[in-house]
Amino acid sequence: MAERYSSFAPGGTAWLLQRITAAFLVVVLAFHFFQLHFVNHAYEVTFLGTQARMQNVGYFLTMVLFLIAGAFHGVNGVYNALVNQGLDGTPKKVVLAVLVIAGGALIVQGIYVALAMAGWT
Amino acid sequence: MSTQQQEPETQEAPKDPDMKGAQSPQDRRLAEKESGAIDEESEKQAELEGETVHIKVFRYDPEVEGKQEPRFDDFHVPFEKGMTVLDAVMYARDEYDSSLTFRHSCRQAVCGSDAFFVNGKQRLGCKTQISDLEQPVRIEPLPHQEVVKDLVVDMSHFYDQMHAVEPYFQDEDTPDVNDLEEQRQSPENREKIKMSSRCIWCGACMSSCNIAAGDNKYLGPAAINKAYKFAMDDRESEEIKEHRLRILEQEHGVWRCQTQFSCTEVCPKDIPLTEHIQELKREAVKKNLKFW
Amino acid sequence: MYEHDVIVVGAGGAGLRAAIAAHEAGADTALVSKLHPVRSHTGAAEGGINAALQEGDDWELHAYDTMKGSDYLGDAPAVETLAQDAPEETMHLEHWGMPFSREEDGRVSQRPFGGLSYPRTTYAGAETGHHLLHTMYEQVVKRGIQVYDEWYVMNLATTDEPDPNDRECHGVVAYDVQSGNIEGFKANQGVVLATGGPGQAFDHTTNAVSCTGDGHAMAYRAGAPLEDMEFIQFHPTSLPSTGVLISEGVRGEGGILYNSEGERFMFEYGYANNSGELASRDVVARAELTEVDEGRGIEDEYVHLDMRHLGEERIMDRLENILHLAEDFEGVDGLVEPMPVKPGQHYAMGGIETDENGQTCIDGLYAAGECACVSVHGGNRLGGNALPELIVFGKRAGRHAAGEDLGEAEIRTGYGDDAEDEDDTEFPVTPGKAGLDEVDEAIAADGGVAADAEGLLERAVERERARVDRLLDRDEGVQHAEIRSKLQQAMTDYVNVFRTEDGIKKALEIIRECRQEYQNVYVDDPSRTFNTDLQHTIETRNLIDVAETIALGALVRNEFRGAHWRQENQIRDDENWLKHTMVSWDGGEPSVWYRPVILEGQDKTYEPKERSY
Amino acid sequence: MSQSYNRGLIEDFGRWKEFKAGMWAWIFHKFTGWMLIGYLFTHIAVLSTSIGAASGDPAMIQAETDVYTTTLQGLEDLFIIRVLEVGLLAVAVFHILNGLRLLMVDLGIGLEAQDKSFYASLILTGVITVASVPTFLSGVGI
Ligand SMILES: Cc1cc2nc3c(=O)[nH]c(=O)nc-3n(C[C@H](O)[C@H](O)[C@H](O)COP(=O)(O)OP(=O)(O)OC[C@H]3O[C@@H](n4cnc5c(N)ncnc54)[C@H](O)[C@@H]3O)c2cc1C
Ligand code: HEM
Ligand code: SF4
Ligand code: F3S
Ligand code: FES
Repeated sequence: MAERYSSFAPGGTAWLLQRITAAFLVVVLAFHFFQLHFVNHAYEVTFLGTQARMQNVGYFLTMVLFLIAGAFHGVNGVYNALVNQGLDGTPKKVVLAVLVIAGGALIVQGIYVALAMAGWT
Repeated sequence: MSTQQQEPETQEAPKDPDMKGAQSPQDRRLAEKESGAIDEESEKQAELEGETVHIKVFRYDPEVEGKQEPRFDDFHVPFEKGMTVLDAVMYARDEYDSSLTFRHSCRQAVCGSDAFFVNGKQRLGCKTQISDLEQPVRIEPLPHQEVVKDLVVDMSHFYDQMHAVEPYFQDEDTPDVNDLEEQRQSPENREKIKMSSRCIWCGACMSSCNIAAGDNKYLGPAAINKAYKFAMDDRESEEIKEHRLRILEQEHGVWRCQTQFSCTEVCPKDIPLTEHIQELKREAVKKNLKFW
Repeated sequence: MYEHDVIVVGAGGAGLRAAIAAHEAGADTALVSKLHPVRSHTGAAEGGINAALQEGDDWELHAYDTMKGSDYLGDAPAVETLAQDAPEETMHLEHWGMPFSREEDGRVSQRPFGGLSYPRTTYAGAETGHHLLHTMYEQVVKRGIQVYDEWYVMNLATTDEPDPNDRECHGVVAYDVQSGNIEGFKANQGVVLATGGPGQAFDHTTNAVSCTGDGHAMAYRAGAPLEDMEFIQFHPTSLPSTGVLISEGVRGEGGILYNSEGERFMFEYGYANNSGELASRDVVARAELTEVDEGRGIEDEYVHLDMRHLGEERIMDRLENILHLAEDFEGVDGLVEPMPVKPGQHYAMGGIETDENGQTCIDGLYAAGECACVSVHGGNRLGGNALPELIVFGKRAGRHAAGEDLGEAEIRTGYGDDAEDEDDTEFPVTPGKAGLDEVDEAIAADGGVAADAEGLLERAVERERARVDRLLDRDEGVQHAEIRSKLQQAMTDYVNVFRTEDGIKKALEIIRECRQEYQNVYVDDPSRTFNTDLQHTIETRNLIDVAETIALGALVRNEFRGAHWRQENQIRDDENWLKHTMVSWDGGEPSVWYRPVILEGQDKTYEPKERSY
Repeated sequence: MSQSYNRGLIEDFGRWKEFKAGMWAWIFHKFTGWMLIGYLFTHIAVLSTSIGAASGDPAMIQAETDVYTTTLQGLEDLFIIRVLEVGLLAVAVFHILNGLRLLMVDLGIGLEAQDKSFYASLILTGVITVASVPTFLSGVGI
């Protein structure tokens, strides 16, 4: 008999967040690409230009949210993919921990970078 | 007039195709009548030419030396109009190799025993016309299940998953049967669960789902569909519906589905499995949002 | 060895219902089935369940219709029990969640069916049997009833007193198909056989490959008589290559039958000048075969059922599933070409003789469903009357086996003082045992009644193990497929819709040959793992026994009643034939005898009337 | 049952020729998703040079010779990086389009057209990618 699972592992929240971040990412990612490849060509990017953009609070916040959403979406996606392939037991816990730490580090480092760009450090 | 004068037609495939023309009372009679019908002529022609279908069947038996190493056996089966994949393997078994093993029973797509992997797709043997397939027709047991022997796979995991969703009416609070009172259900609600109720437990969907293959705990499309049938049935009370959603929304429930659509693609009963799974995900999310 | 209070053999509609009932009565119950329950052939039933549910209808009308349909060969107490209990049992199914089709007000739908005076066929789409089977299996899961699926029951463990009425059944011997292990199942209170129909005795049938009459043969050899076996219903429209049923709905909507000359033969040759294609099943089936015999069949085999003139819209609306069936199983597109059809064996009215409580003459042995004959269908079953039989008598058998008191049965079982021996008919060959086969041999070596149930079972297990060893060890001889197809061909040629004395005798001769050949049968597949070759070989033996009883019954009954037509005497002969045909194995020397039909019901007697519609 | 035979997952992907639209969509989405998260990590790593730039000499920033600017422009000068960028665009566009398709599927919209919408995502991805090649390759110093 397959085990009767406890009802206390909804999993639905992560699923829903994955969709919500996705919806958010579509917009921001498109904007981001457009901004840095078409409006400003990537090869023309300079610290000055970056700083100018970052100092706009709206842009700064968008980018930070972009980062958080992307990090969650990506890391959660990877985690799901592994669980789908049957990751279970201790390895699963370890992977989860590693991914959470990696994701967290990414976000922290990213915010730090953004602050540096804006010159607010 | 009785049937008694009729000679029993030989079941065996004639070795020499011309023999059949000489033997069969039908051909004799057809010739006598000189019926000009063209299609009859050409059909007879096809028969005379001894058209055969080439099938390659997966063989494995843990006990028999020579079959312990899985292999494919080739059979050439005389073709007949309307022949299904199941007919072909049955013919091969009865005429060439009686140890060829597979499950089958109803021959009409209701018992769900004969889901095989035919030319790379999960199909019901009895529901697949062999003339629709490219030759040689490769017939294998369902992927992602352990092979017991030849085309027979171990279905116990599938059954476990089916049972895990508590697939039975739970309401005890029904009208008294002695009053011959039924629980009312609107035709619309019955229509809503109609497709989901057609599942014949063939396991084709489970076998086609890559996620179910990787994650043994994943309930899988068939079991989720079974749960859908109950969760959507208005005859059960709200509490029970919630209980059902709670089973479905655990980690290895509906969330594991990655909308691969393979299940929907192969289901011989045309059940819109992916759609049902998605609807349950939304239901579960809605229920959780209510809590917040 | 496994041990339970009640062992139910077979998990189709009848078996599942029996198991639920026995479980509810407090017995430790187990289902043993060669197929997983949801694979049982009950799932193929389409039409519906007859039950007098609505106001304006009542059970007495249902009983009356059933009696008339049976051509007055049904036993009134059984027929009335069926009609009385069907409504409640149908409601049980509804309460268990069966998805019946619904009316606007939310009540279950009922539709008209052939031979019914009121539209009382309760249905769930065109897949009533599927839903019935699955709903009951769900209840079995809910109750946690033990299911041994893919266990093939090979024989019964019955004591061997000289008089079958004194014998007791203590269990069954079964083999686990997956591993090949042979084990005993001890039944402390009773064994219920619910093994379904014997359709595979015929070459062309709407029945599943698993419908091999195992229960019939096991009970028969244990001493329970088989009743009214000659009554076999043939369905006029089944697909030639597979036997898949094309429902009567096509003709109901206006489908037309043509022969190879393109003639609408039902009218042109006067088979049924009034109702044409809509005449009753047996009439249409006979007409089709006459056409083929007279050279007007297509490919010398079948006729055409044409529905193209109904138009795509109407077909898609009402007969869509027929299109799929023709396409999937025959490769024919019903919209652009006519569909080939021919008569196919469909249902066996007869079976293991039981009373209204499902009990046979052997103590502790019960039977229910298509394998049993309480005698509700008599000479002809009405459409929609088999499914209620499963749930009504399945339940009764289960309860009684679990020790509930259902009152004294009115129907008698076993050879007794009301029996009349058959001694007029001469058999062309001796029926029954051909030489010593291993089973009988072992019984002979047994030397009398076993001391206790356990010892009895153990010996039965040993016997079956020896039998299997011998089948597997032998390296040459004939294979069962050859014998089986010869048998099926003979039955379809000679004991089909048309029956003549000479033909039936020919069939008996061929059956005899099959029996003799079976002495040399061997199983080519040496493996113990999932050896279907072995299983089918054992089944073929059962088919031979069952086919023989069908032919014997057909030979002695020289009249035309219900589904049984005899060339020599094409009228119903109430004077001589208001009686059941019984065949007893008698230790390998079958004897035929008769028992009068009970036409006295609770408070009325059913007077035989012309069966005309 | 003494033994049974397990064909494993490898055989599964050996059958890629038989995969249907939904399966390809799944594989591509997975692949692109992993590419994107991988890129996100590298991207932040590269951008981290801005920390050095910000704490360095403001004059270099003005002269556009700070470590951030030089790193980025140095990278952009490499042809291979430009090609990789086009690849990244393709990956991102596909992930977005198919992601939208998946979101629709989640909402239960257009499930019958799931295969067509996958093909549409593929084609659109191709078109967008090709169309943006000139922009991406402009100014590369080969
Ligand atoms: C195509 C078709 C349509 C029909 N439509 C209708 C209809 O509309 N209405 C109606 O009332 N009736 C209909 N009938 C008739 C009715 O469906 C059957 O009579 C009925 O389902 C038989 O049920 P059962 O439980 O007796 O046997 P089955 O459902 O055949 O079950 C037999 C069980 O016994 C088991 N078994 C057999 N032998 C062994 C063994 N040796 N060891 C262990 N297990 C064994 C099998 O595994 C199976 O589980 C139809 C029949 C057919 C073929
Ligand atoms: C920074 C950008 C993005 C990154 C790093 C990213 C990364 C990922 C990763 C790693 C996965 C898991 C894939 C798997 O292995 O199954 C995933 C899944 C997903 N992505 Fe993205 N993605 C990004 C942008 C987007 C965008 C813009 C969308 C737009 C709609 C999107 C929609 C989805 C969806 C719907 C899934 C879930 C698939 C599922 O669980 O069924 N993603 N993403
Ligand atoms: S859902 Fe379809 S494919 Fe899956 S088990 Fe049921 S009938 Fe078979
Ligand atoms: S194939 Fe599997 S991933 Fe979902 S859509 Fe079907 S269950
Ligand atoms: S044999 Fe029953 S589903 Fe194919």
